[in-house]
Amino acid sequence: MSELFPFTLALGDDALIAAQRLAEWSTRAPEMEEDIALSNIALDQLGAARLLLSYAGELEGAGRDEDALAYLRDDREFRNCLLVELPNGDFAVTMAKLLVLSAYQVPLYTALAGCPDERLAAIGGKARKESAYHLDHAALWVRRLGDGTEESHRRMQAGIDQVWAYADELFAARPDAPVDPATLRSEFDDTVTAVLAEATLTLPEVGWTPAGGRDGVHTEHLSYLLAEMQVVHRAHPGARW
Amino acid sequence: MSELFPFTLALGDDALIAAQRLAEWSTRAPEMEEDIALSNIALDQLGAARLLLSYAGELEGAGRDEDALAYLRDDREFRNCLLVELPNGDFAVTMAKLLVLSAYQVPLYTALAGCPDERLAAIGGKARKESAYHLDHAALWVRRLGDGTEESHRRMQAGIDQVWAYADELFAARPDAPVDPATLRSEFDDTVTAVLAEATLTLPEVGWTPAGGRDGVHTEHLSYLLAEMQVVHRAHPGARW
Amino acid sequence: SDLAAYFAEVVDADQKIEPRDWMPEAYRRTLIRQIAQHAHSEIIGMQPEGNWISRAPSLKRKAILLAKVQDEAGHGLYLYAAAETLGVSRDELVDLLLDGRQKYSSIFNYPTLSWADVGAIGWLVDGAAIVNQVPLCRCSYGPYARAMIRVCKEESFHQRQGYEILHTLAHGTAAQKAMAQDSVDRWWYPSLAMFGPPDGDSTHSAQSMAWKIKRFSNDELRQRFVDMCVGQAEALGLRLPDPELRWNDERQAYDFTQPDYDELMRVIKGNGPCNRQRMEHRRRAHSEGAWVREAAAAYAAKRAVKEKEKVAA
Amino acid sequence: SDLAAYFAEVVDADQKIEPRDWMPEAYRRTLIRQIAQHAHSEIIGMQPEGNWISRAPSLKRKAILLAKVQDEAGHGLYLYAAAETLGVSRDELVDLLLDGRQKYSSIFNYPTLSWADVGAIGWLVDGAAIVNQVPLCRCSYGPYARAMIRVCKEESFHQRQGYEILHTLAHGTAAQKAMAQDSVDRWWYPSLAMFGPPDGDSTHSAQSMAWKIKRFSNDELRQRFVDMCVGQAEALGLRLPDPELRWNDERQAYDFTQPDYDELMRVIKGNGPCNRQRMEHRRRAHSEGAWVREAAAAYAAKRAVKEKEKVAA
Repeated sequence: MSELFPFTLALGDDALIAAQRLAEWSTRAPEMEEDIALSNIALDQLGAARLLLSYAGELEGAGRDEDALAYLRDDREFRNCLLVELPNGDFAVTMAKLLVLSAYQVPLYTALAGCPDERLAAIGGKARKESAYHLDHAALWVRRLGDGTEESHRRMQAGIDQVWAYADELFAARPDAPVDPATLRSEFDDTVTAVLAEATLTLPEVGWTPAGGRDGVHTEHLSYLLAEMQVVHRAHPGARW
Repeated sequence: MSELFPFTLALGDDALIAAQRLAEWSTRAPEMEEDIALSNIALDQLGAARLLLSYAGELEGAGRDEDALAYLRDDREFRNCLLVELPNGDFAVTMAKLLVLSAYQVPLYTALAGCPDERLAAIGGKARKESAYHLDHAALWVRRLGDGTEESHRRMQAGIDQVWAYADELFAARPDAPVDPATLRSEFDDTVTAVLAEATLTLPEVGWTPAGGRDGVHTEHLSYLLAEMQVVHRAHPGARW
Repeated sequence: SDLAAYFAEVVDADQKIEPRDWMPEAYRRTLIRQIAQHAHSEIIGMQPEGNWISRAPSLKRKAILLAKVQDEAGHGLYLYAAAETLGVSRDELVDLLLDGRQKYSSIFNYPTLSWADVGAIGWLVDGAAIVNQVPLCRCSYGPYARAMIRVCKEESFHQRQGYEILHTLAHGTAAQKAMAQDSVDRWWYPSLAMFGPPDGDSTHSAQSMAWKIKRFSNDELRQRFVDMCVGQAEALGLRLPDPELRWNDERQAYDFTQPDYDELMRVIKGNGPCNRQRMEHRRRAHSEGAWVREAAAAYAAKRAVKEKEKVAA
Repeated sequence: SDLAAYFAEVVDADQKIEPRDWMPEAYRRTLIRQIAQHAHSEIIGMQPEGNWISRAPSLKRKAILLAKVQDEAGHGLYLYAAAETLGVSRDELVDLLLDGRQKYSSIFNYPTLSWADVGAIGWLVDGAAIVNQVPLCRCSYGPYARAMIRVCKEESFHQRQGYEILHTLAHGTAAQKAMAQDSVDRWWYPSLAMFGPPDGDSTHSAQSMAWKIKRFSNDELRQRFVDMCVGQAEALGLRLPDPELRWNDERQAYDFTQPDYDELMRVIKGNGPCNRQRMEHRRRAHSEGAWVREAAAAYAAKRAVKEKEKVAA
């Protein structure tokens, strides 16, 4: 097993679980254009997940393809950050999650695009452009909601308050990885701080740092998500689709 | 396979799916006493389900026990009525569902208690007392909510409006069964009409008769319910618990 | 009048009527109703397939399905835009849908009960939609015709994907094949009913034919669909659930059992298995999104004021 | 005063103080806080196990679990009733919980991640609760002592059920055994922390001991719990995750690694993995149920008026 496996798997799981949550908005978004936009972002995350998990499977060298990794692991074997598995909540919570995720993925994929591993570099090169769009989209909505009506301001601030603590886990040091997430924190902070300021929102003080996703210790939400995601695949062992 | 199998299975599935939905209220009920009451009713339904499914397995003669029937069938193989699989909705919807279900189960189990098949008669004898309590409980809440506040009246009427059409399926004729549900309709109508009148509620005119549960053609809700209910059992084929 | 004569001339010559052109009020109303109903069908039609996105059994299928449902939202938007060229706003049309005063295709009032239903909807429902819509690409109203060209292109792509799903299932495990057959059994007659009541009972048809909005009768299109499906079903290795289905050498077409038109009428009147669920889902999404749309409007208004102030300063 | 002397005498004689008796205000306040916290723990403690009711892997286990969670609601009710004998209402106490001004046991701020966690909670968490609570059956305040007798009886039943679940898993498939071991690994130290900070850091203890509310120190109870678990773990065939665990012949007790008290303090302060989730769940159930409680009150008021009218007529 290559030493790149755990890192690649974690990134793939982030993207997969983010895609699954975003896709829950399909047919439910606040306006039709937004339904399309959220599906687009879900598709980008799913696309990145497929590339990363396929490559992770190769790095592992145990014959697992993207579907084996996506459908045949239990929650304790998933390595995604807790942020992406949190329930969608209202549209403000979803935009808060997307802001945090994409403000992390932009510098991550950008750095990855320059890493020595060619496959990861190629994935990073493709995904960073998509992430830049996700970030723009999330930032636009955070500004609109933060500086919209009284209700939207309240909800958007609550959304930020609810997810902010989950950002820390994203930047836990990983010195051996092709990109050490710890090195991305300041760019992330700058991005988010600027968006929140424009949106007339406040960065909450949290005082707790939920974590565990990278070690497979998740929230109670993930196993429900997986039960639904995996149910058909698992009901037909060995079938092709 | 005994000719009693489909009938017994249908009753067992009604009870099982009703139990699963009622148990969703655990830790979520409007007051603590009601949390206990709903768990009690769920436990009664689950108890009846276990007796009925165990007996159904014997009648089938294919070696399936209660767990094989509960955990290893897909939604197309379940024979419960649509009523019990509908989402809980708010507390008023749940009470409307429980009123309809128990006003059906009381005469059903009472008649069953006198049927020639000893096992079914014993199950009916036990379950009818429990169902009488469920009916009292549902009727009490329907009166309280119907004749409570303006909001509760509106919600309770909406709950009745939403579930009423699903009653018809319960009384579809089954002339070969130990109890033909069609013969129970008038007692059911009397019960419900009296409760609704006391509750200052109106019986809706519906004009549609959703059905299909007895043939395994369910709503889109059931497969989600089963995915969750069966996930652990199915992840460990052949395991004992 | 000159205008009416010009209108008739354009239609007769198989040319396009454009938004700026004069048109009879009844023509405009018919088109608005038809295009809106078509747009609503795309939006409501997202739900039955959307029901399986979270459970798609491979990541590739999940991506294809998500993109397909997204395409339907896109079709809805083109079609609302086409209707807007007739002087009605999308918001008005959406309200008509949510109030139950305009309909959508009845086919979407059936539940999707298995993954195979995603395949059956692609193959049969999109297949029937294409047979219905291809003639609309030559419809006399330009914006509608052009929207349909784009929609039909994507629909045939979707139909192929549905066919592929069924093909994989039909050639997979016994359980997969059974799942596929079960889907076809449930979707066949509702798909036949998509072409509407038999010609004898169809109301608006004659006028729509004269206006070249419609070009073939319901029964003609239904026959075309059946003839198309028979060979495809054989290739799939799946059985169409009609014991009367057989080639009629005289008619050079397949004889087949008509769908249950009483059922169709019940579903159109709002009493199909999922009418209430589909409408409630849409209404809830709309009402739960209200605060977001209001916020976007408030933000835009604030920005506009700031821009003005900047210009003034 | 005579009253204070009588109170001291009753406590010294190991007799019970009853609601009608005079008691020091601090005694009353201490008891209210402790009983309320205990009641809150039963109510919040329903959530981690309740999380697995819908997924219990056999119908028998589902029934047992549902009944257990129901018992916890029942314990909550007895305990609120015991607190009410001290002149505080349940509604006030529930508000104190929902506002975050009163605590509940920190153990319930850890997530349940597998079915085996239901077993581990029964064995370890209920086990620790029993060790804590058995002495409370002799507490100087009568209503609390009597409530605890009832609670302890049921808790030991629950503990046996948890042990049974783990036993079945530990003797099942390799995956089941791994699941069981993983649960024990996660729940062991949090269970040790249930006995509170080490005696040196414990604040209210001395006064509670004097009042015979508390009878043993945190560390004494923790040691008793460890000594009890070692043999049971062996019987289960599961490993307690402590490499330092060994019999100390001199102390006639097991040496063991202390839990992480900094973590305990973080969790008590509200920063455990699930504090926010547990509170939000409870607050939501409470607020979503408000209209129901209001309706019940309105209905009761109407009935009371009608009864009066009947009597008057």
